[in-house]
Amino acid sequence: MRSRPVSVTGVRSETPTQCTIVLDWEPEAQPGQFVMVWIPGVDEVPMGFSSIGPSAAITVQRMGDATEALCALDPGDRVGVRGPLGKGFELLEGKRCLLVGGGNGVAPLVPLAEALVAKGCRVYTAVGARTREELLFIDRLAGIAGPAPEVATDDGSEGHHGFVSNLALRLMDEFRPDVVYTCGPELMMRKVADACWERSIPFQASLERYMKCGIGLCDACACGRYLVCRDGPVLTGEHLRGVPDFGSFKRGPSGVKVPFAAPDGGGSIGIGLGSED
Amino acid sequence: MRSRPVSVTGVRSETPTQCTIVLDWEPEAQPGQFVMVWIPGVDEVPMGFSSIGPSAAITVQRMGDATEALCALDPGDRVGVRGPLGKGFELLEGKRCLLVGGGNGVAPLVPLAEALVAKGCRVYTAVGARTREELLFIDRLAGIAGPAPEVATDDGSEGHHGFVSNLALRLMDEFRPDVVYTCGPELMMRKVADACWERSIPFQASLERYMKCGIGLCDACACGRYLVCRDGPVLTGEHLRGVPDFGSFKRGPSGVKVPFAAPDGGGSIGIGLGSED
Amino acid sequence: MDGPDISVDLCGVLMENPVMLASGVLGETGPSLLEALEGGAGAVVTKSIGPSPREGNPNPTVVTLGDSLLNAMGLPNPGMEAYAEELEWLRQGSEAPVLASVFGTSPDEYAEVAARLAPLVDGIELNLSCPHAKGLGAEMGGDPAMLEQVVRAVVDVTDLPVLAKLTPNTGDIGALASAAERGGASGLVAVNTLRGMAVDVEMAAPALANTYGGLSGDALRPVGVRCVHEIAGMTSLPVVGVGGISNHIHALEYIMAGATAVQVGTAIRTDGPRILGRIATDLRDWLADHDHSSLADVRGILVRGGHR
Amino acid sequence: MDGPDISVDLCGVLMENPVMLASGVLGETGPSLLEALEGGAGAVVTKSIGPSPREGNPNPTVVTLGDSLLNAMGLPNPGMEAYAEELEWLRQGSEAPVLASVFGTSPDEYAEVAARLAPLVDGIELNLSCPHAKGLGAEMGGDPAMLEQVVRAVVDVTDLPVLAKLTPNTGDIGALASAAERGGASGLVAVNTLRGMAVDVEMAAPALANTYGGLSGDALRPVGVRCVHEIAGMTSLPVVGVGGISNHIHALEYIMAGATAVQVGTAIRTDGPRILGRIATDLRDWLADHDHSSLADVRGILVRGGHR
Ligand SMILES: Cc1cc2nc3c(=O)[nH]c(=O)nc-3n(C[C@H](O)[C@H](O)[C@H](O)COP(=O)(O)OP(=O)(O)OC[C@H]3O[C@@H](n4cnc5c(N)ncnc54)[C@H](O)[C@@H]3O)c2cc1C
Ligand SMILES: Cc1cc2nc3c(=O)[nH]c(=O)nc-3n(C[C@H](O)[C@H](O)[C@H](O)COP(=O)(O)OP(=O)(O)OC[C@H]3O[C@@H](n4cnc5c(N)ncnc54)[C@H](O)[C@@H]3O)c2cc1C
Ligand SMILES: Cc1cc2nc3c(=O)[nH]c(=O)nc-3n(C[C@H](O)[C@H](O)[C@H](O)COP(=O)(O)O)c2cc1C
Ligand SMILES: Cc1cc2nc3c(=O)[nH]c(=O)nc-3n(C[C@H](O)[C@H](O)[C@H](O)COP(=O)(O)O)c2cc1C
Ligand code: FES
Ligand code: FES
Repeated sequence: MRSRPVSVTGVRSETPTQCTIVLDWEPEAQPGQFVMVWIPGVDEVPMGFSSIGPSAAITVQRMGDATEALCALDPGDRVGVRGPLGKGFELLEGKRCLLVGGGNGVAPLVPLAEALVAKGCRVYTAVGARTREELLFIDRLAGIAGPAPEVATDDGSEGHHGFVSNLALRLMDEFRPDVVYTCGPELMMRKVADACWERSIPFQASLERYMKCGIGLCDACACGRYLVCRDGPVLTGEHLRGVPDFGSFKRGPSGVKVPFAAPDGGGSIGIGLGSED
Repeated sequence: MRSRPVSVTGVRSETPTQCTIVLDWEPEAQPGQFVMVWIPGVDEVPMGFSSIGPSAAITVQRMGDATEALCALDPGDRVGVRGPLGKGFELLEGKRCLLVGGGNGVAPLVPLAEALVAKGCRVYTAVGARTREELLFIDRLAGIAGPAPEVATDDGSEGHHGFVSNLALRLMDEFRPDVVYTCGPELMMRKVADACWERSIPFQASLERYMKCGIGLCDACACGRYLVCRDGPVLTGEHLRGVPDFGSFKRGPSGVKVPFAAPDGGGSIGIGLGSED
Repeated sequence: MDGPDISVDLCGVLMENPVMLASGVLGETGPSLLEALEGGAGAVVTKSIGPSPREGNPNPTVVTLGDSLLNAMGLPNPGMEAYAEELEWLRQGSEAPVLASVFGTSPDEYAEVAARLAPLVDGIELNLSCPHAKGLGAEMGGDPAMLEQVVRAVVDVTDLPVLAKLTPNTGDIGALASAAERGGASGLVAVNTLRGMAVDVEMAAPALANTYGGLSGDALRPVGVRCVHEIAGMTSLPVVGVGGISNHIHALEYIMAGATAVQVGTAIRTDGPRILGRIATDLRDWLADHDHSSLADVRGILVRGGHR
Repeated sequence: MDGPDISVDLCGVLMENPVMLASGVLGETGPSLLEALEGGAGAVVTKSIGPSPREGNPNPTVVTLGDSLLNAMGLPNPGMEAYAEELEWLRQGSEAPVLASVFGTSPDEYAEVAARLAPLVDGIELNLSCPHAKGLGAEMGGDPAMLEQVVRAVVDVTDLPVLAKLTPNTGDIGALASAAERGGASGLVAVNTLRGMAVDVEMAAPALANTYGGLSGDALRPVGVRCVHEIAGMTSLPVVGVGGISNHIHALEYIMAGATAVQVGTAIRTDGPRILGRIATDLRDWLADHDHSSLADVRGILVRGGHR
């Protein structure tokens, strides 16, 4: 599928470092799928959907050139979209679901929560950010049937003081979910995954890898034997068991291994993949 | 459409110079359409359908390499077919139809007669050949509802002594057809056409021109402003009115004009287009 | 016509729109050229004409591959004398621009044919690129020195604009473009077909009697657009884009990459030459929808140095 | 496996079937190579590896055009040292044949990389043909003299079979094949991608950040088959056919045209590398249906001089 131009119908600042871009586009997308967004002259980058429906939206964490350019768009501007690509979250019916999101990883969990509620699930959410100002979509999540989101901030400025992975561990034991869905920094997700494996709770995690082709050709997005663009971005606990890369390293644009930095043992909440050099 | 291989299921000698090749093929063809038949290593040549249905057939007049190779095929051999191509006869309903065929030009008139009868037409046929032995499909035509075919031979060995065009003129006045369909040597068809124009009887004539691409690209088959492979091979009296080529010249493989030889004023019954040099 | 201006001055050949009939597709007879002009072509190019009649290759001469095509016609043509009659007939029916495509086996032969047809046409296109006729076209057109000689020989015998049609079967189309410019060409046409082959696996035979043929249609477009972009960035001659155009978006790819006009060949097979007029109309509509007043607004916008 | 014999001895590399993973498609990591082998490939070729890490071109790096593709990856690779680890990992999981694709900016660099990877692989493929990375590949591989030097430099440092992968962006692929043969190559691979370009008309921008990219997939097949047929008829080296193969009929086109084995790249994008095994199985079934006992029955039957 070739990139096609869609118009921006709105740009909203969500937090000091995040913005939402609403598109004049109704993709047939599943929660968790992604799209390659092209800003001519700048870059083409993978983005998840923060809204699916008649006006799809992406929510962007400012990281560098492409994300800055996205947040600087005005209504009426156009971007190229190639997608939806990859495999999204598998939607279960009538289950108790715990959704754990860190940083910008909360974004795809919103349409997921909506879809799960529509499938008769009970949805619990745990949301983390560096500070109170960077908490994303608390209101949108609160508006979706289910208990209000539980919150963690690294600096303790709101909710649980500390990483959302720790909060998630507590909620797992409290709510006894049938399934856990998670998106956010990989070290956070790895902690959640380990806890799920220990407790034999199935889980699905949305991964990020450097993406070039987005269609399973170039191997840039390899994670063990999986290609995140083709087999993911959502991989299940079964997929991920035994994949040495998970929570340990990703690959830079050249294919070299880039370990996940874990200076404080828990990983930062930022969504960045780190830089190769 | 690419050439595809079909098996020959039978080869029948019809007359000393004509054979029918039955194919394991059920094309969606209209009477009068044609197909490019490929004999690898020999040639690819245009052929009309002498039967349409579950086992389509072509009936071949031996002229040279390709037609000899076709008549030498055995059941089980394969040829390539590209088609059906072009526009066939337009089928009218409930009309009085006169079909005039000369030489091998009788072949496409047989499925035409069948189709017209199925549409409630009354079908009269006039069939010509050089001699009695070369009369084609008299029996098949006789088996289709309608009066028995009227026959003409150049040498008088059966039926009307003389050209089938002369016979046709007589039948036009006798049967007063609503429409005339004709296929055969172009000079014969031109005579029929002139008679139809005089009498204001609509007609359809199946033309032959040298064919290469068969799909309206190469201009080899030009007849005035028409391409016989695209607009024909069946052209109507309206098409042909004012086309200087009709009955006057065709074009050789290089595009040069080749006049129709008319040594005896009536044209030979053979189906050949003559050779360029 | 109303709306944005899509007329083109192609090195002196004035066309109402930039959509031309490509050489070798129809164009063997006067009536077919007229049909293309009546179908809305801005100009037509004749089949490539040589000094004497040529029957071309034996059948099969074409294989369709989806929206692409392999052909090995082998330059059939009735020769310049017989063809002059076709052009005389055409000139009585239309005043729209006609380019004669010319080929030969030597610079002199090219010049001879060009001189014979020049009085009957508005420009000369040199087929320096037919990839499937031995000893002709590509073999000359792939060698910059020989190409330059051919162009110069023809420029010497006519005042008409002379356009050199280049082959994409080269590692360096820029060198061919420069050679044509040095030889005195007024314009360039890119591209002719890519040399290709298809096998009929069931028949265990090449699909073309000639084994090799020229690839045109959809498959050719990315190569054609690249060639036009490469040469538009390096010469000041106008470039005509050809290869795989079947709608106005394809035409715009070439035009944005630097083409002054475009030619359409293979796409004619479905609907006949009225597709030429439809592409022109759609082009005008597209410009209007995008608030452009003229084709010049978008021409060459992707070429280094911007608008051309 | 039962049925006709489709095993291949490609200049000493013994493969269970003739269907290989093409270079640059997957192959940047050990696990992806293993997936291709488990998916049924007769052999795999690595991504083209250079002496040090390279990030490649900025995105967009691919554009799909129906069943064809333009890519301008720009030879991203982790460099030979990091890549050696990938191969070591792979070697613990599989004994199936692996060819290392190698590139460099000089004959010496090619030789350096080949020497570093040789102990870990069964053969070396020289990428002499990447059409969209400046100063690399094609610029060397388009010049017969330079190509010969590169091949010789690599042959001098390894006893493994060395296969030269040729560019189709040339007027004379035969000259490249001969140069490779003179340089001491054991085999040839044809073809890499054609240089192409696509324009996003609405965005008024080249569809690739790099402007030009390599055309692969369906559009390339007629050119690839023609190149294989041309060179198979003139050298005695085995030739590997690549370009636009997505089923066994396409593979047979190449094999009848003279290819000893085939490679598949772009077609992997739909179903992943298990398509390689499917093509091999379908090939065997086709041979059985046509009463052939071995691939050798049909190999090269269209090449002058018959069976090869
Ligand atoms: C499946 C998937 C879904 C994503 N969804 C979102 C989302 O919804 N919202 C969001 O803000 N971000 C998302 N990202 C991350 C986003 O793609 C990067 O933040 C963005 O590409 C950064 O580009 P930049 O030019 O602004 O930053 P740079 O300065 O170029 O880089 C900053 C960081 O982004 C990474 N990055 C750059 N280019 C790519 C690329 N092509 N693929 C992957 N990572 C890249 C770099 O490795 C680096 O760690 C997603 C990534 C993936 C793989
Ligand atoms: C629409 C159409 C339908 C036809 N239907 C039949 C049919 O049903 N039965 C039948 O026997 N014949 C039919 N023909 C004529 C048939 O195509 C030629 O007789 C045949 O091609 C002769 O080939 P050859 O190699 O045997 O003869 P050659 O020795 O090559 O030539 C003999 C004559 O056939 C003509 N001819 C050769 N090749 C072609 C070609 N590619 N296209 C047109 N004419 C050619 C030559 O001009 C010459 O006049 C049809 C022709 C057309 C245009
Ligand atoms: C059937 C056919 C015949 C052709 N004959 C000629 C020719 O005589 N002279 C020439 O310069 N180009 C010839 N060409 C090439 C076209 O003019 C054109 O360059 C090419 O087909 C690419 O354009 P397209 O993709 O629109 O067909 C021919 C192409 C086809 C398909
Ligand atoms: C995404 C992509 C990356 C490629 N990278 C390389 C490469 O690194 N080295 C190389 O020799 N060929 C490379 N190629 C070319 C392929 O190996 C192959 O020659 C070409 O794609 C034609 O085969 P296909 O049509 O089956 O894809 C690449 C092709 C694609 C599509
Ligand atoms: S991004 Fe290319 S394989 Fe996933
Ligand atoms: S046979 Fe080519 S146009 Fe009719």
